[in-house]
Amino acid sequence: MSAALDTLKLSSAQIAWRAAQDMEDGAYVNLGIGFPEMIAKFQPEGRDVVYHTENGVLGFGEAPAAGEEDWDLINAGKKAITLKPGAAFFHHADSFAMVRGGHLDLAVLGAYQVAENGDLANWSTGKGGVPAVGGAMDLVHGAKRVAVVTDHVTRKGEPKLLKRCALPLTGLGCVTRVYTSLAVIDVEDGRFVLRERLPQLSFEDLQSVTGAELKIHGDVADLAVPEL
Amino acid sequence: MSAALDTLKLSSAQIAWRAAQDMEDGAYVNLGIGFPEMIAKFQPEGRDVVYHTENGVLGFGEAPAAGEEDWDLINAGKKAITLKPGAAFFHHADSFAMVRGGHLDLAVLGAYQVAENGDLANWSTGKGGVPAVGGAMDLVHGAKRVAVVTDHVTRKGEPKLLKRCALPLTGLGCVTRVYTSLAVIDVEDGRFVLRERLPQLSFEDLQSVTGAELKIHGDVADLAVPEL
Amino acid sequence: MNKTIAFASEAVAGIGDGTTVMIGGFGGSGAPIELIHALIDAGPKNLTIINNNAGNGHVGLAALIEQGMVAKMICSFPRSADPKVFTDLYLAGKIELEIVPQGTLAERIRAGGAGIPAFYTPTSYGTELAEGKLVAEFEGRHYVQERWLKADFALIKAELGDPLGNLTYRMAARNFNPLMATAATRTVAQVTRIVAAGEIDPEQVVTPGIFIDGIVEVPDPEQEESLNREGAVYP
Amino acid sequence: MNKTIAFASEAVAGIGDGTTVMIGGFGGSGAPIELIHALIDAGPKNLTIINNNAGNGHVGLAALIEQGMVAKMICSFPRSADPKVFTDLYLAGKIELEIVPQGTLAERIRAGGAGIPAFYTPTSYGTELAEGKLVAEFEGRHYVQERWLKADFALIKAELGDPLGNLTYRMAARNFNPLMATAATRTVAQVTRIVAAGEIDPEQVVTPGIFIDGIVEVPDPEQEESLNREGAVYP
Repeated sequence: MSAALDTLKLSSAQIAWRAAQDMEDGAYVNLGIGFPEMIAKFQPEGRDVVYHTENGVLGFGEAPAAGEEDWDLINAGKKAITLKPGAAFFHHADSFAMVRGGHLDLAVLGAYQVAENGDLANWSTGKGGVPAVGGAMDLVHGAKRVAVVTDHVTRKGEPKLLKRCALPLTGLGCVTRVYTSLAVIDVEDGRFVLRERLPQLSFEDLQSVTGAELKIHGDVADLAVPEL
Repeated sequence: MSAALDTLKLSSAQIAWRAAQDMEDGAYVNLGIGFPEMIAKFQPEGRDVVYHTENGVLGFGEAPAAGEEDWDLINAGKKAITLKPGAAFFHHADSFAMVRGGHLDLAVLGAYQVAENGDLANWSTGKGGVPAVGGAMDLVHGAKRVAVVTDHVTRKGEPKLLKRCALPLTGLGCVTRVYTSLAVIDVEDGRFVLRERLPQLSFEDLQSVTGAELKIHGDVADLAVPEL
Repeated sequence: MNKTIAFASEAVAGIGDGTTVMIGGFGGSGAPIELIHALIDAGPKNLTIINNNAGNGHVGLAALIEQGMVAKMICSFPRSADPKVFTDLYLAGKIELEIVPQGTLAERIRAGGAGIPAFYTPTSYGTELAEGKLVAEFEGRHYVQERWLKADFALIKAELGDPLGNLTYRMAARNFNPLMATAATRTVAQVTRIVAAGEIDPEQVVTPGIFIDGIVEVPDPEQEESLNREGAVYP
Repeated sequence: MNKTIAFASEAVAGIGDGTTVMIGGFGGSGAPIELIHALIDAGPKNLTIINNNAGNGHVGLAALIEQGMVAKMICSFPRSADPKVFTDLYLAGKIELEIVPQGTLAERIRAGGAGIPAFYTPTSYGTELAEGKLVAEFEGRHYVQERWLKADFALIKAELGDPLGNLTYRMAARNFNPLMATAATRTVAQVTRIVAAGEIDPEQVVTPGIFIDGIVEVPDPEQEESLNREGAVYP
């Protein structure tokens, strides 16, 4: 199954593209450090999205050209950014007031594991080393929708979507939608509900690499993504 | 006693003058609405004091000339003020962070009653009517010193300094010094300690208009105040 | 993104009977008089109003109360130079009052906007305003537990606004306005001037647009204090 | 009133062994590198440092840790492009770590400055970072009780400062600096430029001088990121 999946599955860019299609015009969005940041590149035209970064900027734009960086103007991943017209700076307490206070429309995060009850594990592999949580535990609370972008399985081919997370949790019952390399899945009433799957992939094959039951309520659309 | 006291006692301006002498150079001070506001007039020369008002101004100065008022620039008593160089505006939560957070050196308030344990009653006569507390209950917490300026007795000649307050409390054990029309009294370890009294007034006469025992630790100085 | 609303009447259109509304200002400073008057024109009943005060004279908040539209006031200081409108209704038992210390009122509103459901404060400990509230001891001192305060609507006043909703405030008119902006389901600001996005220096934005749903330009806003000195009455 | 201090060495002189020090900045943005280096020169031991991170490369906070001066870090994210200094000491059991979610860290510091000994947050509920903490339910949701965080000293970085201690910040270098300024017994700021009292518009002051004990002018402050790209090592 694993080798077949590797040829079928969406690239990170394609997962990001799919997630970007759901960003509403006028939305306030926080994109987690790393892979989720890529979503901004695929923001559909004609939609005005305001990006928030935990370190105290609202309304930032793309990375500056190399050599043009100002290291007082960075995002939560500590990468240089630029400003769009109408940007604002604020301190960390105000920034997390936006997060916890329910003012963001969407937060998109990466994941080690997601459970069918919406639990998320994305901050610790539980293996020791140096723990580091950053803003992840804050971001999972407050945003109206908390989405995850992730490969459907680990590098070893093990399911990342599970009945219950085995790794240390970031938050309980917080995830509302998961965009994977194979499918789009909502978390509803403690169950995974399949919304879209790659058309080349049978439901049975998708279920076989998913660690919890996939429910079907209504139609399952094709997960259609352009070459990128 | 009462008639004699009336001729002896300090005026409000003189009480304010005496309280002003204790303001340290560089102090951050909040003066309560009404009578305490008068203290600013008597700020000793050469001492730099920064005045805080709860509605969000630090570093304000005297009232503007009549007709020069800007009604966006007022103090907690809703009177027009002016700014000194180096003033700052901030919102109410930041303003009370200064108050509760222990950043003020001194708050000076009026009082209905003060108890020897430092309890203060200054917000409600307990008689019904419309209750109104404002910032009083916040101001009694946090300032390094909480002083009271008051007549020594009520208009009816009854003591305002008592063993325990009878009126609804503003705060428990909060007052550190009381400037009255007859004396200067510290609250220490739950007792009134007399520091200064009008030289024309005997200790016994002062005690007779005070509702709790006046302790003497060390010297009692003359309460000497200029004509004003 | 354009949060501009053409008319004050449109800005308050969503405020129905029984709504909880935060109204910015400390006395007249920072009070959104024109939005309040538009609300009077709209005429919803049974409102709960959160403000530091309870109106002065017969304009703005006092006029709203005088129209019988307010069932309950949550405030710290329902007194003013001319508090007759509120006082009469209160003493007649026709308006409910929740009295909250001023710093606690500010912090409860901030908490509402910041997703903090409860916090501890030394303020009011041992007084009748703490009766019935949880008390806890931290490092030998007693504190009272207070709950967040939220509203369905906030009506605020600002100085500059841009189409994204970024705001600045004029002098001490800032007071409760930036806090209330964060704590309501829907916040509308009247601003003295609407400028283009980018005209407010990002370092000088006081309220970032994320907290704002609509802005209405009111170029020469009235001051409650000046109106009262003229003996004005609304409507 | 003049809070100006001539030398960074003088600004950090009060920081003795065993002191708890808040250091502003998010990574290198807003990090008071020159004050940190002055602290390294002064050489106190056994410090507890509160910062969002745990240093990067071999300058600033990383250099302070590398000198063995830090007994404990309180931070949210002890990782960076080059986290070797902290990582090695931590894995060798030679430095203690208290890991705090970033928003909780910010709010605990704000609470410390605002006289709020404890508050409830949804953050970390049900996770191992909430173990041993009080939990309470409000309106059917669970929250964790968090305590205020204070320090003996705060070292921060600002842009403009006046002799009264009023400060502004440059862009996203604001981050933790205004919060830490409020939560320490003594706060010293390095500023890029000292201006006369009144030159900062009162509406644009971000940190009012009441929170500030000393300011040191450092006209061309170093950026951690730039230093690390040059492979700089301090001292």
